[in-house]
Amino acid sequence: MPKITYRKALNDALAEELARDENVFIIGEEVAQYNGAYKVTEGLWARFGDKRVLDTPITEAAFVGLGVGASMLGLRPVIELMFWSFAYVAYDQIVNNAGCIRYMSGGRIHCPIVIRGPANGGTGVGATHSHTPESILANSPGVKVICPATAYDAKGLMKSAIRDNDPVFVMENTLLYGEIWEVPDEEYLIPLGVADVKCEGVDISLIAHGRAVLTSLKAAEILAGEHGINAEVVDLRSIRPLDEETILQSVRKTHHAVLVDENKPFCSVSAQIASMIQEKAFDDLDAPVLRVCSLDAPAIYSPALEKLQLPTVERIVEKVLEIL
Amino acid sequence: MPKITYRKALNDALAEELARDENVFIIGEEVAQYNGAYKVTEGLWARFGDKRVLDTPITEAAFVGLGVGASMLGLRPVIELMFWSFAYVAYDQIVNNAGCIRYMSGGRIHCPIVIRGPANGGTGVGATHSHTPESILANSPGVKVICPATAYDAKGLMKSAIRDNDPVFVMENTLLYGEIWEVPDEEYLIPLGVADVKCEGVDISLIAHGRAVLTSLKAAEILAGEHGINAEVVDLRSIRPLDEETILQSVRKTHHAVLVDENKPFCSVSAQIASMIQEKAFDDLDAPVLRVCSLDAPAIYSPALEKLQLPTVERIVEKVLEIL
Amino acid sequence: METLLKTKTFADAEINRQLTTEEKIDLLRQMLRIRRFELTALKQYQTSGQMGGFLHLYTGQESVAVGTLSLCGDDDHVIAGYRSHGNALAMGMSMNECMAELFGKATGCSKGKGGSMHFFAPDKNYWGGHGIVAGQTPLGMGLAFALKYQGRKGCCLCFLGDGAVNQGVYQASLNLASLWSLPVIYIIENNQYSMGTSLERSSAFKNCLAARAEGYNLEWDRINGEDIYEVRAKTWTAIQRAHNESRPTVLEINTYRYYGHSVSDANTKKYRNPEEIEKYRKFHDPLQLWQSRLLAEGVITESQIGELDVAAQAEAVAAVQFAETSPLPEPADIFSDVYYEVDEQTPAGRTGKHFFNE
Amino acid sequence: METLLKTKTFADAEINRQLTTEEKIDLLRQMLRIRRFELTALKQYQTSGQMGGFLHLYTGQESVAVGTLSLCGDDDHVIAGYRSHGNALAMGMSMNECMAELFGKATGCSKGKGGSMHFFAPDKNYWGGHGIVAGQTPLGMGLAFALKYQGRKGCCLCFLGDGAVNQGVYQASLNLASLWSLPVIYIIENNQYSMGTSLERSSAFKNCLAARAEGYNLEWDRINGEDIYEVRAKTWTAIQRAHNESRPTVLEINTYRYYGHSVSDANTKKYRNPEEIEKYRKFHDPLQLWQSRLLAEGVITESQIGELDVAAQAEAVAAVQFAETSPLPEPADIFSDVYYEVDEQTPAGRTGKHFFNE
Ligand SMILES: Cc1ncc(C[n+]2csc(CCOP(=O)(O)OP(=O)(O)O)c2C)c(N)n1
Ligand SMILES: Cc1ncc(C[n+]2csc(CCOP(=O)(O)OP(=O)(O)O)c2C)c(N)n1
Ligand SMILES: [Mg+2]
Ligand SMILES: [Mg+2]
Repeated sequence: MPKITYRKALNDALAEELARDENVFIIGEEVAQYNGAYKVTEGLWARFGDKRVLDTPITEAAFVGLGVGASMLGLRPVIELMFWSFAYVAYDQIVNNAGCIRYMSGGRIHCPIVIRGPANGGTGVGATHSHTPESILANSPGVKVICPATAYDAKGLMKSAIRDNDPVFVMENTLLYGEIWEVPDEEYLIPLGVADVKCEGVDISLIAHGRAVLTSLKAAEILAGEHGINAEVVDLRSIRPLDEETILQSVRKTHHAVLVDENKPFCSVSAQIASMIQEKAFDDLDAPVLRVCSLDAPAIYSPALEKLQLPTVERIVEKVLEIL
Repeated sequence: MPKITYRKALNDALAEELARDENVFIIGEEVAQYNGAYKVTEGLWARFGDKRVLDTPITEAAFVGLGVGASMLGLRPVIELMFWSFAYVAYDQIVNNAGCIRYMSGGRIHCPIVIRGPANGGTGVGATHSHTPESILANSPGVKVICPATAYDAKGLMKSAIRDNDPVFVMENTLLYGEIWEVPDEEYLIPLGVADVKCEGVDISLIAHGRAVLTSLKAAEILAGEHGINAEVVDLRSIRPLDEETILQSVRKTHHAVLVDENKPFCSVSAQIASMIQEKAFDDLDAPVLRVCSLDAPAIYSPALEKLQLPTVERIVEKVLEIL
Repeated sequence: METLLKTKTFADAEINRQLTTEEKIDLLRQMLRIRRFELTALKQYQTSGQMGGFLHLYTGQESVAVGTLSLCGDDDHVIAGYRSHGNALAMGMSMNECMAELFGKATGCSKGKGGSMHFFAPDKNYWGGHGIVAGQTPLGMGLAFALKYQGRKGCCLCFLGDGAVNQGVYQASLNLASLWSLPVIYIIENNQYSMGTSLERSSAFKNCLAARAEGYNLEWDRINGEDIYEVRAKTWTAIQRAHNESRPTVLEINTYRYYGHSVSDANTKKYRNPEEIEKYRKFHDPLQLWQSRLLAEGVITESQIGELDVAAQAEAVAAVQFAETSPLPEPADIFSDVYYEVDEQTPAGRTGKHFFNE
Repeated sequence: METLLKTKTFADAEINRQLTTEEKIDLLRQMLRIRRFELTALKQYQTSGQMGGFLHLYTGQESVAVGTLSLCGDDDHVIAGYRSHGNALAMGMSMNECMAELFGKATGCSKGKGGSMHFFAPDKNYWGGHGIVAGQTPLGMGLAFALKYQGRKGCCLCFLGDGAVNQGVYQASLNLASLWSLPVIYIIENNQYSMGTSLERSSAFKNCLAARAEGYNLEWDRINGEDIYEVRAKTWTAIQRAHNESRPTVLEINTYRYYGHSVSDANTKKYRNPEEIEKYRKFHDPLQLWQSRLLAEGVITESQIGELDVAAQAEAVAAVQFAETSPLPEPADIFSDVYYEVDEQTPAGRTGKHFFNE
């Protein structure tokens, strides 16, 4: 199978959907002539032209709102936020306009938009640029949130997101854009709401999303190699809708779970999942569900320290050893 | 002890702090000449004048940002949001400016602001006006979030909030403004981060914040009267900082917990607390921690149905009976 | 009533000269319907105990909605704020679905889920009803964008209040609308107050609010809203500009609201003195003015006017009846209309967990 | 270099005629320090492997920071965006603390927590360094509000880019600043590009960006940034207005950045043609122009200029040395500077749980 970057996988997904459906268009800062701040939209303007790929001024509230309005008339905007952190400038548009309009219109309107961009720490851009808002956005019923961890998932999920008729927020990761995975040439889609067991195991379930999945996989290797612990790694892929069944199946098998999450801990995705596991698999648990989150402070700039602020392999291993 | 409304208790707190410290001032829409959309600031403009109580245009981002900037030079703004739902228009100012400036300046700046206003459903104002953002805001390290449930707590917490040197977000409740409680004439303060056991019990812990505390108290009565169950009601009062000790003590005594939360369930405050309890009191639990949240859809307008969307006494009782 | 004389010139505008007698009478009918609907809703709010939350009445401003929206063609679209029952009715929504919405009934236009601030009728090109001040302004631009993208000849009329103009997203939208040449018309309904705050206390400006459009290289105009001829004439210019040049316009229409900001606005006679309200009701009421005009033109008789009013009132009363006897949504309905895919039970809607109470 | 001739008139402005020889030379010194700091930082970014994230260089724009900030009195305050090393140095910050911040060291101005976009020195009236485009604009207004509230004679100079002017919060701030008559001066550093987008592709305007201030009944002016005399003369007028009338002003200063948007801007020669960059470097470089001016005025000699440059370069090199040898923050430092009350271990800081990893 050909190997391509996460970035290219996203780029292919966008190109394929632009070609497939003329209602799809892309807007955002620097997405067209500049080819994207992170080059995810590279070549799309050249290929699809001014009508389909548009550069916006720096005015997230206005262009996210524009996307919502345009979607009401049947278009399918794919809106790039240069960073998901900038969503906070358009938060009202995202939560109230995109998230509530279907409900408030009694189902007479739907809002098939995609908002995408990177949402991660770890790149020395400081607190204002390192937010991971999957938890706070997924709090709102009416929206969908996905966090692909590999190029394969990124492509398949992005294509589903664009075809979905509800607002879907795709959280990418600048640290992954250059990473390489196998991705088939043939078209494929990955449904939203299906988790993926990235590595099978029987002793403990490591449950994660986004880049934390890769950190978990590394931890699983060390657990196997150095501690004789056979860990299963469950990649949520989609935060909302959520594949609770796959999570519960894994925990019912391993009886132990450590959740790994690049969110800040308070009310994070892992809090939700820990709460759910103890509720639905109470009798299957041999130990409390533990969590490894980002260290609970705004993102530090100092590149050396920022690495420690995100969940590390060491912290995961340590947590696992606490309960095994 | 005199009995006064929740509204009056807040009003007294504001008046006392305005009188005590000339750096305190109030801004917001209609807070001055109109006496506040919900009359929480009644009489303050008349008493303290144009300098201390200021009406703003409808431009939350600008006046929240103004407050942050003014606080950097030593003022202590109390900023009213007519509804906390409107925070979404100023989300960047709240999370990035108020929440991160201390960190990003290496502690050279602090930001002693209070943002306050109602954050609740139940009043037929629809999805855009019924957000309960305590969970999503408390996700950010650097900020504090409190949710008083009674007039007594509202006054004591508000005064502490104004004297606190970090950004404090006070979430009030329009359904409580007119309710009456005993409040002493003498000055008192309630520290942030201290929960309050509103009713002692031994069989189960009902853990709640804001108006859900009152619903829980009613449920406790029914549990006692109709089911012989002796429930303890723990009022968090403060979401961040959080009084984990009081929660854990209660659960270690009762071995059962039901969390009651007017948040939407996904990644809500109750998810955080359920996650924490199972982690720290795993062996003390005789049953899973269950949650009663708002029904997971945007707030419905229909007044009759909206009542059912919020946690009801019936749903709490039902949940308790599931595990007792 | 010298206003009428002053605006003689707008009666002569092409778009007004084209009006048939029946069309002129229909403008009155629509205004009467709005007024009767609003007064009936107010009464029901106070007595029925079935409405919740806010009720922002449109009385006093009828000529704005009716005048502007009378110009809408098949592909002209409308979006507004929360004081928008007038727009909704003028776009052809029935009193029944609107009143039922206020009652929170399943037969309401939004199935009782939206309430007073959130009426919608996409089939009639009416896109709401938005509760967050200025929240509709980028959406309106999005509707205009879609029309242009799809090569349709149409435009979007986007209404906002004089208090909404300071909200950043509106000003950001002006820039983008101008930059991308979108067929959107922002209509500022300047009723001189945002809640209890007068225009001067909320906005710093030179000349008028619409003139801020200059800074974005946009056309703008100012309209005396009490005269429906003027409203139509100047709005038509903007619509033509949108249709033919795909250029946006900002219009500021001076008008007045008779009641408080919402029903619970106990202060309404404190921040405005009663004489001011009285003056508007007496000398600037758009219905009165239009009636006099039609009488003067010999287009209608006093008794015909009375009949129209009776009909409007009867329609409103019937709407109450309809609303009262309509069923409430079912508790299970709380979970419908959240996700399209779930409602339609598509594969996507059946995959993964969407709701998290259990 | 006809610019110099054209602006003779600004040399004669009172505020410039007052300049002593030493002060004129100091303006050059500051500009040289900024340039040397930036070039050194760039080199370190590319070679040291110790810097992360962004590095937005100020080279080409030095006269803006140095000219405007040379006018600051004891109670004038400054806040800026993320391209703000120039402002930081011109406000008196040391190269050491700035370079150490870039290296993420504990000795950095923000203890390594802020990075390139987030330099702060409140003791020197410098309030950052803000990464979110236009995020500083309401804060600057807040600083001005506080000065007025406390009865202090001072103002706030708030810098933003030409791309930032469309962000809603800036425009909302203009309204409030005008309405409340706050002593804030918005200084648009118009370097003609926001990342890869030229001015014309991001803003719709008539005349210029600053002219939008008209709509808010605000004074505004436009400045040729390459001439430090003009920068000072016109900024001084605005400062006087702020100090004496407590009125805000919007200034637009034309300038140019020589490097890419940030170091990783590989496209910088695609969206701007190399001739354009060359033209600015050759004919409009503010350092060159000021040097020529001082030479022409007989205020300085070539060799003195050389010495200043050598000193600036030496200072930058020493700063690198300082940064390299400084310690990193400790892992435990991740949790300090989050809450004031916790840092100070007040009763509030010791009550309840503030951090949630365990
Ligand atoms: C973002 C936001 N802030 C505040 C409000 C509360 N609010 C609703 S309407 C209103 C006044 C708006 O006045 P204007 O725009 O003049 O419209 P009018 O009511 O006069 O029609 C206010 C403050 C809101 N709904 N949304
Ligand atoms: C809200 C927000 N959107 C986007 C960005 C990314 N971004 C940073 S700087 C910039 C360009 C700003 O251009 P301009 O205001 O002209 O300033 P300059 O870089 O020219 O100094 C962009 C798009 C951001 N930091 N914040
Ligand atoms: Mg108004
Ligand atoms: Mg620029």
